[in-house]
Amino acid sequence: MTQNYNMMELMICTASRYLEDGKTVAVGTGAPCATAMLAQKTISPNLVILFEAGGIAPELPSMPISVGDSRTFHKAVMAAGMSEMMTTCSRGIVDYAFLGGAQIDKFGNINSTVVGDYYKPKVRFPGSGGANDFASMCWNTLIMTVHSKNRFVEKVDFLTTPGYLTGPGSREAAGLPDNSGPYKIITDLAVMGFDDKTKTMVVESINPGATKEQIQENTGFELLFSDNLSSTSEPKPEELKILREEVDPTKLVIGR
Amino acid sequence: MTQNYNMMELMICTASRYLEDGKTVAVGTGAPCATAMLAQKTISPNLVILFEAGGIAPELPSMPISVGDSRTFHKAVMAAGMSEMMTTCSRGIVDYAFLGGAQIDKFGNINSTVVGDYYKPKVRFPGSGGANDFASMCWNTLIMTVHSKNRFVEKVDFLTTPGYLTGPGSREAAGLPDNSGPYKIITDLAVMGFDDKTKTMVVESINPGATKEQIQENTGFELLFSDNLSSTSEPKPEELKILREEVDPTKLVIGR
Amino acid sequence: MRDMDIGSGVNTIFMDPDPDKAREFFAKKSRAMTDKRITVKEAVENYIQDGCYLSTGGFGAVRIPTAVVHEILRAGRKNLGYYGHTTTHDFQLFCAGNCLSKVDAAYIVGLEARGLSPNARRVMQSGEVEVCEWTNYALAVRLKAASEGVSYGIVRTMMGTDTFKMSGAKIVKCPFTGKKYAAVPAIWPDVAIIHVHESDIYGNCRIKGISVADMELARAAKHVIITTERIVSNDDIRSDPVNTAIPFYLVDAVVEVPFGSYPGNMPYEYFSDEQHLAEWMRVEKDPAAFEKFLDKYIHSVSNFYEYLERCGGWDKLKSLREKEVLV
Amino acid sequence: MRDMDIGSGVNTIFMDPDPDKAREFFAKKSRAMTDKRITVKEAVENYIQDGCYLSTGGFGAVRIPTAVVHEILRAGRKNLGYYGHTTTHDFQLFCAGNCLSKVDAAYIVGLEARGLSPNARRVMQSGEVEVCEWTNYALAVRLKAASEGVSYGIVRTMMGTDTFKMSGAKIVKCPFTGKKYAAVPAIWPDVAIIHVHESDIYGNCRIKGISVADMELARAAKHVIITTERIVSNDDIRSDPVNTAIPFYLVDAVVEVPFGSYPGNMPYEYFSDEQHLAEWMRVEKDPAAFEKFLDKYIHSVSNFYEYLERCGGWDKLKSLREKEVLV
Repeated sequence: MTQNYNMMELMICTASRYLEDGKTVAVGTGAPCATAMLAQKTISPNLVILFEAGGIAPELPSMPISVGDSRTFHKAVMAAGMSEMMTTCSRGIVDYAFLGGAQIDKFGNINSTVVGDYYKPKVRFPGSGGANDFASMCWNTLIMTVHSKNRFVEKVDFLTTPGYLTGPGSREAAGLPDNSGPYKIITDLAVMGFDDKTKTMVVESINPGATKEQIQENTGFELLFSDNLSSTSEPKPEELKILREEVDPTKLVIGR
Repeated sequence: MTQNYNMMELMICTASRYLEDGKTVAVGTGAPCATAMLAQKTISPNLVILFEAGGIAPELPSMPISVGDSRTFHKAVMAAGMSEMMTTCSRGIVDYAFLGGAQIDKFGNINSTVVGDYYKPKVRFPGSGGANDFASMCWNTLIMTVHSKNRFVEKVDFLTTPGYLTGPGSREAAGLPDNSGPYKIITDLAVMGFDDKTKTMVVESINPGATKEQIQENTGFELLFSDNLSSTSEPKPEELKILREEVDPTKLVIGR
Repeated sequence: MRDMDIGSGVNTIFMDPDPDKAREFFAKKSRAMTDKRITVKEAVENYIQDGCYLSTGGFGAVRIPTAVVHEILRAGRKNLGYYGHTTTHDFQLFCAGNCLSKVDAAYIVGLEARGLSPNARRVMQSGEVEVCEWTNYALAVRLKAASEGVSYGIVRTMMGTDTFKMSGAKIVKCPFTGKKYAAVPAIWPDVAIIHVHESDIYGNCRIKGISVADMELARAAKHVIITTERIVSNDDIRSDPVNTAIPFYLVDAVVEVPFGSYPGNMPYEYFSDEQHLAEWMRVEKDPAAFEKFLDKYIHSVSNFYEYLERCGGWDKLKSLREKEVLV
Repeated sequence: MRDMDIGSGVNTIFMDPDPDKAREFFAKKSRAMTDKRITVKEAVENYIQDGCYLSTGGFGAVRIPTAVVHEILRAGRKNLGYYGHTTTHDFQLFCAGNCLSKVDAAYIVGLEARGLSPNARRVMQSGEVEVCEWTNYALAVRLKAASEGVSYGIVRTMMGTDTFKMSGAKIVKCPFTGKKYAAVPAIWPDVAIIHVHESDIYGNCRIKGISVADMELARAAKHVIITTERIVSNDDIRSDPVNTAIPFYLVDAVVEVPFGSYPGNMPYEYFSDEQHLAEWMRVEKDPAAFEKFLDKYIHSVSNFYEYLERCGGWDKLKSLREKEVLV
């Protein structure tokens, strides 16, 4: 099979279609930011982008390298602080949060703290940063990650950032806001949502060239497949053009 | 007896001497503000004046008419908000608060809410405003008021603003910050402090022309008199000159 | 009335402090950056119904949204709830229209250095308005809690007093230190009306000088009506993002009202009209004269400019501007 | 490790959250408006002792107080406590100096889009540094609580996760709604080091662009060391009081350090030096090379200007300035 795009480009173009116009999204650096920028330049011109350190609705001139660098509030409508941004999430004004992570389980719980034992870790990662805050307080969490068995695990070594925790009702029981939680997982193999009843991951669409078997093989727990299983659309030429020429011309993200 | 000053001038000049240089004071409009301005122009050039609505260390061009009017942050070092100012008090950075009130009891508790029954008041007054906040959170509360039996009462009809509540330890038991509370009461007859043991009002100095008997007669509860009872100094000519010419040339406060 | 062991104020909390209900509302509120300019009349018609809970920005007679309050009186709105931190002329206006049935009060009836409003006092002594007592800071923290999306905030004030007892606050203990605090419930007002210096057509606003509690208010209120001295371009806002006080997605309506804080003070623009405010206090003493006065200045005028004309027009405004800027 | 019923994180709170002890400290702190200019060396000597708890302003490698951190390494300070919300190059520096023994961590070891610091990771995996987990917002609220003079704040985050379990937070219930919150203890750091755009000699400061959590930090910290791109006059500050971020009475020391955030980004002034930051990551992989590198850029230089010289001097700085302002 020949394709004129790489996996990162596929993931970004796919993810961008889930960001509706006139909604708000909290993003970090890298792929999530590229995704939001692409959505703004395609289907969602009124998408409001927010950065954790305080940049609100900037006109991004290029990809930021830090969530707090000066690009994140370039021609912004407001240059505020972390508290402004986080309380905006807490009040229920932020529709989407965009995260990554080292491990993820079937409930969409994320680990970005340690792999191995907490006190004697094989690898220490940065920790939550603002990820736990976003996933707790924004309405819908989107996660972009490469699909592999050591990422999609039965049990995360450390539950840094909440998905649906232990299943239906457990977020609310823990004290997290009603009706919030993981929304879509976008990988190089598939797009997954969550089953309403069990709050576990369900494959909704399969990426071009991937198969059900391949997806399950690369997942460390048993996946559900949607009754309405579909095929992920390929990136459109104009999406790729904008992504390559306007969003990430230096290939900071898509070049990898 | 002839005197070249009125009672308001006496009270302001007296009170100004309690505001030490390099300290912070939260003031309202009227006499407290005039007092702080006089102190700045006499003994305390580095007195920092703060206004409840957010004005911090202004160079006051004239007496404000509202605690939020533009005079209160004229050439200020910061024009902030109410929260900035109140949290500064809460952190223990504000040394003095300056209040008035309709009634006051021997513990320095103040009423500025209602006279008469709460639900069928004879008179409804404004309520706490920021007075309770200041008297709760600043270190030392100063009170300026005219001395009369219906102001200095055994029991206030409504305890709007905390003095020493019911006596020693009761502020701390209620949850108010340690070692805060009423400091001096400056009236047209005397200056009163508070007895360390009982936390009740004690006359420390008697104003020119007043007598112990007159002070007690105009007070609705039994007063203590200090062992070191002294005479309040008369206003100095230079204090009066500054007060009349620079602080309140239009006689907004001292003319009354 | 004094009892050191009280753990709860006895008064009613007028508004539901449930953060999930507030989130449900905000989930549906549009975040689109659209032209929000409407008239004062439309703003009142669209957002302010009988029985709703209002808060006005500013402090004292400083940066108050007079035009909208006048229109509320003309529209005859009744049974409003009101948030009364140091509210002076705005509170006086609502009392003049008998608009209120519930007040969260920290400072009402008074006019700061100007004295007390005879009519506001009459209304508040009538027993017709339900009152819940607070302090200015407690009210600010109630808004702040709402702006943080949580159901309460804690303060080291009010405790031990009748102000606490006649409030809706509760005592809580710190889980780390055992210290006591007054917990105050979050408040999400139905509508905030805030007068600002500059706004673009989308509602990105600048406030010059002190912000009082308006940053918190704009974030807490379900609907926000902005009146502004001037409309500025979005490019202008984006050229200086650190000075934006209120971002557009909080705002429902933008109305350009030059001199909109008159007869109050607008920092850096014009001083308060002390003569007009003194006239208010004078006529309030005589109900018949007061009725005539209200008719002349509010009910018989069709908009805010006519009001400004009757108050002395450009000559008056020019003198107030000079009083403000030529300090 | 997951247990939905936990009411308390298991980790140590490094700093006492008692607000009355903090008040006692602040009661004695001078409020006098005096000339506070000293050198970087004096600032470290006077305010930063072994074992004290530090926090640096900014976020990521943006608006960081590099000069003071270098001096802390040169002075060989040890056993420091550190507040690690998204800290990147500053955290990397402290790890390079083996300065830390306790870290409140939300985001450490990482360098955002740049990757992870090999040496910081090595240090943090060694077990020699005690860690308490938090989130960025939880840490900001800990500072905010301190800045409000109360012993805790509440957030709707962390709950249900191992981040909560490995924190020092506790679950509390709202007395009005019964809703659960994570209560986080106030933190009054011993010293905050904040780099700003402009300060007068008294410490009245302006920050241009996002303020991150520095408003809260400056108010929470017992001592505040300011490094500033530029000293401006007090008249200048007073001509625009709405843009003051930090008032003088919070500040202990003011040091003028142009390009003081280098190799980090200073909004509106200069961009980060990505080459130099990439070199850090490269040499960190080889301990011997890293030692040489640290000697060249930190230990053998006597001040920040020498460091700037070794990093490319004016030509480098000019290019970073162009990169920032010619977007």
